[in-house]
Amino acid sequence: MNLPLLSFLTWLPILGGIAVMLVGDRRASAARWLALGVAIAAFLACIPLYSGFDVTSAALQFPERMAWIPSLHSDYHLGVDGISLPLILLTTFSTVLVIIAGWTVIEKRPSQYYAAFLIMEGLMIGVFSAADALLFYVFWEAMLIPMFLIIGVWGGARRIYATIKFFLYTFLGSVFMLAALIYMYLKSGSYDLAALYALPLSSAEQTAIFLAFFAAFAVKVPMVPVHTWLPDAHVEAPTGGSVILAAIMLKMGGYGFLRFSLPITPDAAHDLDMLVIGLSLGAVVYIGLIALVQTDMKKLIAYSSIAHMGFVTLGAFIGYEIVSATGSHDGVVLGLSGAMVQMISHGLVSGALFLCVGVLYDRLHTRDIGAYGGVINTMPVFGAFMVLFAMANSGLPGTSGFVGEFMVVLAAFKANFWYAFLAATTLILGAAYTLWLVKRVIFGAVANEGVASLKDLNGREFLVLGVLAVAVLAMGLYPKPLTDVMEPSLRHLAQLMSVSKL
Amino acid sequence: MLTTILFYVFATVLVGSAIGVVLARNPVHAALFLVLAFFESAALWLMLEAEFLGIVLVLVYVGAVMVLFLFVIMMLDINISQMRSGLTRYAPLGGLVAAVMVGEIFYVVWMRHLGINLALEAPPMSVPGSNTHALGAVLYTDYMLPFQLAAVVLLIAIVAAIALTMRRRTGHKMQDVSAQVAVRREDRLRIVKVDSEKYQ
Amino acid sequence: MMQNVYLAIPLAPLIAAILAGLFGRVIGRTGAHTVTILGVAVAFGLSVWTLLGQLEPGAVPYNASVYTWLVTDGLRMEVGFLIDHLTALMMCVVTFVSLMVHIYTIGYMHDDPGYQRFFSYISLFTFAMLMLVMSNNFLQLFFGWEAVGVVSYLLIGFWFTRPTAIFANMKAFLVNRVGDFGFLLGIAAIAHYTGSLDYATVFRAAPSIAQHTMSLFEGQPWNAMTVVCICLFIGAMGKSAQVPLHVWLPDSMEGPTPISALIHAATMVTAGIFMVARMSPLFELSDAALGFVMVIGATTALFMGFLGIVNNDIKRVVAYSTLSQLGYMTVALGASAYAAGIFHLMTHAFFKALLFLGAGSVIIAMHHEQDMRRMGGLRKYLPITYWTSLLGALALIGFPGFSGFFSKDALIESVALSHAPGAGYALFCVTAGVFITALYTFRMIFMTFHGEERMDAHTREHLHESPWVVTVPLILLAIPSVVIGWFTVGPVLFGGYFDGAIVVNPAHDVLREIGREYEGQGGFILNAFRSLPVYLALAGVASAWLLYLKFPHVPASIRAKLGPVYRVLDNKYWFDWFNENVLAAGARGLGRIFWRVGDEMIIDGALVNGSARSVGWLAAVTRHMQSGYLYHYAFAMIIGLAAMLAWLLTHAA
Amino acid sequence: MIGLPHFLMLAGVLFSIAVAGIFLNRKNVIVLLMCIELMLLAVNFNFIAFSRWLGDIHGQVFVFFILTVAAAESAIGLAILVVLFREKKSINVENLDTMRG
Repeated sequence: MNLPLLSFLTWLPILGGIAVMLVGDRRASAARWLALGVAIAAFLACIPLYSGFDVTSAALQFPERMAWIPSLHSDYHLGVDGISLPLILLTTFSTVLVIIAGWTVIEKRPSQYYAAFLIMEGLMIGVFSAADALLFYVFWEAMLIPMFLIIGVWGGARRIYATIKFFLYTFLGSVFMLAALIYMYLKSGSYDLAALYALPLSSAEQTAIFLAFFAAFAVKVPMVPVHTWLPDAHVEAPTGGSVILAAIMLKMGGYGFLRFSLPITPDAAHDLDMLVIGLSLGAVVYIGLIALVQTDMKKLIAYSSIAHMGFVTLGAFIGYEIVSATGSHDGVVLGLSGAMVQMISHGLVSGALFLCVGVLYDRLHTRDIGAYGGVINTMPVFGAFMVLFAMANSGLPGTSGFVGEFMVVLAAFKANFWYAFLAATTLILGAAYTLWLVKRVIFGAVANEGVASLKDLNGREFLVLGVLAVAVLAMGLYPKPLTDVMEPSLRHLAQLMSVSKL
Repeated sequence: MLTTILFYVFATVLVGSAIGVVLARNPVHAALFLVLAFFESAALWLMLEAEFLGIVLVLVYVGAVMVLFLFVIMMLDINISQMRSGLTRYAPLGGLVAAVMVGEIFYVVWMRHLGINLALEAPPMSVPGSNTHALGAVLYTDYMLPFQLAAVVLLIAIVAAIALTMRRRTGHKMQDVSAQVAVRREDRLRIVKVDSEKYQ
Repeated sequence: MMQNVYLAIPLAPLIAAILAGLFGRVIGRTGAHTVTILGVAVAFGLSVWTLLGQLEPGAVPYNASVYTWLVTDGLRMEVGFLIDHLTALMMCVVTFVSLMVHIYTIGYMHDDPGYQRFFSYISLFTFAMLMLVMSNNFLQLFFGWEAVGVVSYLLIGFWFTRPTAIFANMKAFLVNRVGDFGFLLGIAAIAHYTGSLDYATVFRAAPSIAQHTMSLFEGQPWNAMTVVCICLFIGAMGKSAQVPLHVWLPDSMEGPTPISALIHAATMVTAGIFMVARMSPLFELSDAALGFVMVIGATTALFMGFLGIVNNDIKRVVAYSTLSQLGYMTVALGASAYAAGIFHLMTHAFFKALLFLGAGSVIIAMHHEQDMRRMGGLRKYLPITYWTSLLGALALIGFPGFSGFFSKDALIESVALSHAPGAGYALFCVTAGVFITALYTFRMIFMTFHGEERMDAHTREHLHESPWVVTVPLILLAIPSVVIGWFTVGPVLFGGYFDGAIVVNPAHDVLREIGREYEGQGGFILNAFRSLPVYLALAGVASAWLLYLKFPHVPASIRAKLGPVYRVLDNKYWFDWFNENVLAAGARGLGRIFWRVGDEMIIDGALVNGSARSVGWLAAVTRHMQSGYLYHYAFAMIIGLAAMLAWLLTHAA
Repeated sequence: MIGLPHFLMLAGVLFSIAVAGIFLNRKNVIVLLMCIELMLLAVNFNFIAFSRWLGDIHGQVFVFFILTVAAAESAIGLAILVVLFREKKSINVENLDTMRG
């Protein structure tokens, strides 16, 4: 059945969002239920997407093609493959949770709050399913606007500074990408992704284009030198905003590397892979140590997600070093699927952690670790969830956090002992800062009367955290369905990576 | 021999009057120096057999422009006392730049001969008849269009000068016909819905 | 059919744990402990049944995978079971000790609010340990490895309101994580060289790994197998608390006593020893690794024993004794006498659990008083605890006839015969250790049970023997501590019990040499009297008797004279100080520097906000030029003109 | 004998004086306007000198147009001056800096 599923998935949330906005703040509860309905509809629409997905082929599935801008030879071309399907599932899944999580918490203009999330969800699905470079770029830039509003309007004290910094940082990066896209359009005559994959490029061109893409995606991942927008954005964003920012928006960078940098400029990626690997390993160690000394919970989790995302870029680019070290190609797909799994698991785990911090923030309106202590005495159920997600964050086997890191470390070892050595330090650093956070916040005697007055989770919060806990454990105990979906596309990508385009 | 002497006389007076214009304490003196400068240059132009332009120069500039200047100076009765205070502070710098300009021009004119072979002495008057005749012939044939344009420029100048300085006294009761004509129904008429009186 | 039996063994405690944990309040306290005890009992019964199954002649080890966890790029990761002699033995030890602890906990945790939570944790621990022991691939081994670490983290920090407890449990978890860091690298190496994580394929491909060399530091290439084995052993060091990574075990005494018995004596700490024994095919191919293992083991054995002498907390003395005994087992592994190591592990599990539970019962009686200086003469008040602890102590010091004697003596002889690198040093440490073990064990016995009563009057009246729930496990553990050595030494050590599971390189097979002139337990005891260790043990007991009963004031004077030595021992060789001040504080300091300087000053300050500020500054400067005065503009124009003229002159003509 | 360079030199000197006049004059705008007139005069000088030497009448035609422009310019300049004076009550250049950046 050639029902335009992807367009439906992209435009349903956007139109739904607009409808929610029209419902307006006066009838807030109606707006809430409508928003929840739209989100759940989007999530249900993913089921046929997953079930109808042919796990054996690496080609773009559910293709849709309509003329969009004929003069620019760019058409409205959507398609999904092994790389983008899990991310779309993650998007719809987290948006449903975020809408439930923000149910009673948001008083100021709730309908616009939900509208922003729904529109962003639609745009993100658009980014993941775009198979045309210009369409990808349009969705890529449009996605920033709702997040800019979410942080700017419903954020914390320094929200203006944070949101402008976030916007400019990402925007500066993606402007270079636009230049590269235009250059390639002029050279190849069309914006279609397949055409760009096949476009022969000299090594100078490839390096320039790779660096342009690198600027855009490195900011988004975020990689070490350009990461300072993330802690500010997270600290100032409302809980829902933080969850979506951590769960999905950081994956854009990783997705971009896999979709654009590796296949389009393989030789430049091969020459500059040490740059990315070095920065990723630096991220794991440098950011791990910084996360150790944070006093603000959200900043600590933000830094921890930078360190975890370091694994994604490491996994993506380690393939080149494996081939140059061992001469054989096995391990390349291991690294790539490790990167993909790490993206999905990090989305779940850090999303959950931000929700936990949100739960505490809703009660005591402070994110400072010093203000808490012995929370488990008054909130045992919440304490249990927090410890579970903390363990997942430090990569405990049996939870999703371990799967991605395990595969990337295996792949890294194939390239060089010391890469694996540095990557594996995340075991120690990850455990150190996460457990120290848990020790100071959750365990210990009741610190002050604020903590004493805490009430345990209400039904809504329990539902959200429970669903996330089940997801984290399920992915940790049985990740096979997820990797099977990705396997053919990643093998195709690995093949694209290795063939030179000079 | 005579022309050389005449040239140098007129040249020195001209330069002196130019300096006078610049350094005059009183703007009226400056204006008069300028008038003198125009006369000198008119004389020199005559030497160069451009007699029509010389006459026009005197007529246009001295006659009209300088009168205008003097008229404005008188009207605005600028007090003279505090005129000169700032001059000395910038003199050296100004002088230096002027000297540089003169040096450059001198360099061009004397050392490099402007790339054309300058016959030192003036060539014979090749064109028979008076300068005015020659000018007229060319002006009304080749330059017909620019000539009209010049006229338009002058017209604009006049209109602009009047428009800028024209002051309309406010508060007079003159009817503004165009505004009266442009009135619309809504400005004058207001329809109000009033519910009918209840019959007790 | 066999698969769901083997599946039932770990799942029973898991289901019990989930029931007790999530529905604790629903099924109440008695419900919780009955469910969990039932679960572990089922596991124990099935384990014994599997052991018997394995003991029948012609029994073939069972190796099959339950489900495929992940397949990517030709690397299959599965969850599966490998049941052979080694696994069966370990399963029985784990489940038996766990059952004893479960029963014991009913008494010990009687009035503790977290009763159901504690039961769910210990049965969860049993599940994790069984998964570790029964696994047939490295992934599940690593899963069990870390799961055991997490549950010990939860158990040590069980009384989470006590600051020392939550500090101890984080320390335990982090040190274990350092070990797991090395372990993960080992697994990555194996996956790299053999392309699979399954034991069978890896052991078959082991000789090929030995050919590879790996140049970690350019210049001297290392044999790949040595790197793999040392990485794996680092994992074992973390879990079995060998010297540099041992710091967490004494602090883990913060947890309730039952878990000290279960986790920090019998099961978790032995995971490392079990793993090295399981990896014997790999270790046998690298002498350097075996030497490394032996030296580390020997150092732990001797130097941890010293600490036992100076410590006054009863549980910490037993903890240091555990450290020292683990050192012994590691030395056995280093000497390629894996069977002796596992045998000592088994016997040690029983008598150490017994000593811990005995100490626990003393602590209950003394109302949670753990300082031995305030005990003494408890013999009269706690007779059963006294006699069972005495039996345990005799087994610990290797008194001839007791189980400890057989395993420790065989171990010392195998080290004597071994010629792996570092064997001489190990032999010295191991023999000196016997004297030290005897000294601190009987120091503990004499200070708590003999001598004059040093406790205050109030506790003395309330001194009474612990309830049957506590004493029955003591007795049940005392029996195997005495007897098990006698029955199992023949088949296990010399009867080739482990042939299927453990591969020993004929050149290193010290146990066969000992086995040649072994003619039954009696002969073994008689020939022991001809060797040194037995006399050392008796000397140790005598000196303990002299120092702590005959002349109690003598230790104080010794301490005064040997001031610096005492200070070294008291500070536990400054390991703790080093970890806290150098490593932890260093990491925090580095983090703070990176954060303040790296992130805030350089990236944020200079680049991000810096660029914003410089744009602002530039604007201010250019604004200044628009002064509003006409002549400035004119002047600028003229200068421009002059410059253009000058340029024209010099270039154009 | 008087050659073309003499006239060009004269025009150059005149022009430089006018230039100096513009930024030396700190006070009033009128002198400024006069200096502009002087500059235009210097330019006309050149034109005529060249037209005389090169025997080409077109130079002089150009002077003719410059005159018209100059007249227009000074007329408007003075008008602006008047309006300025009426507004600011002073044409002292020092005070006229409202255009400051």
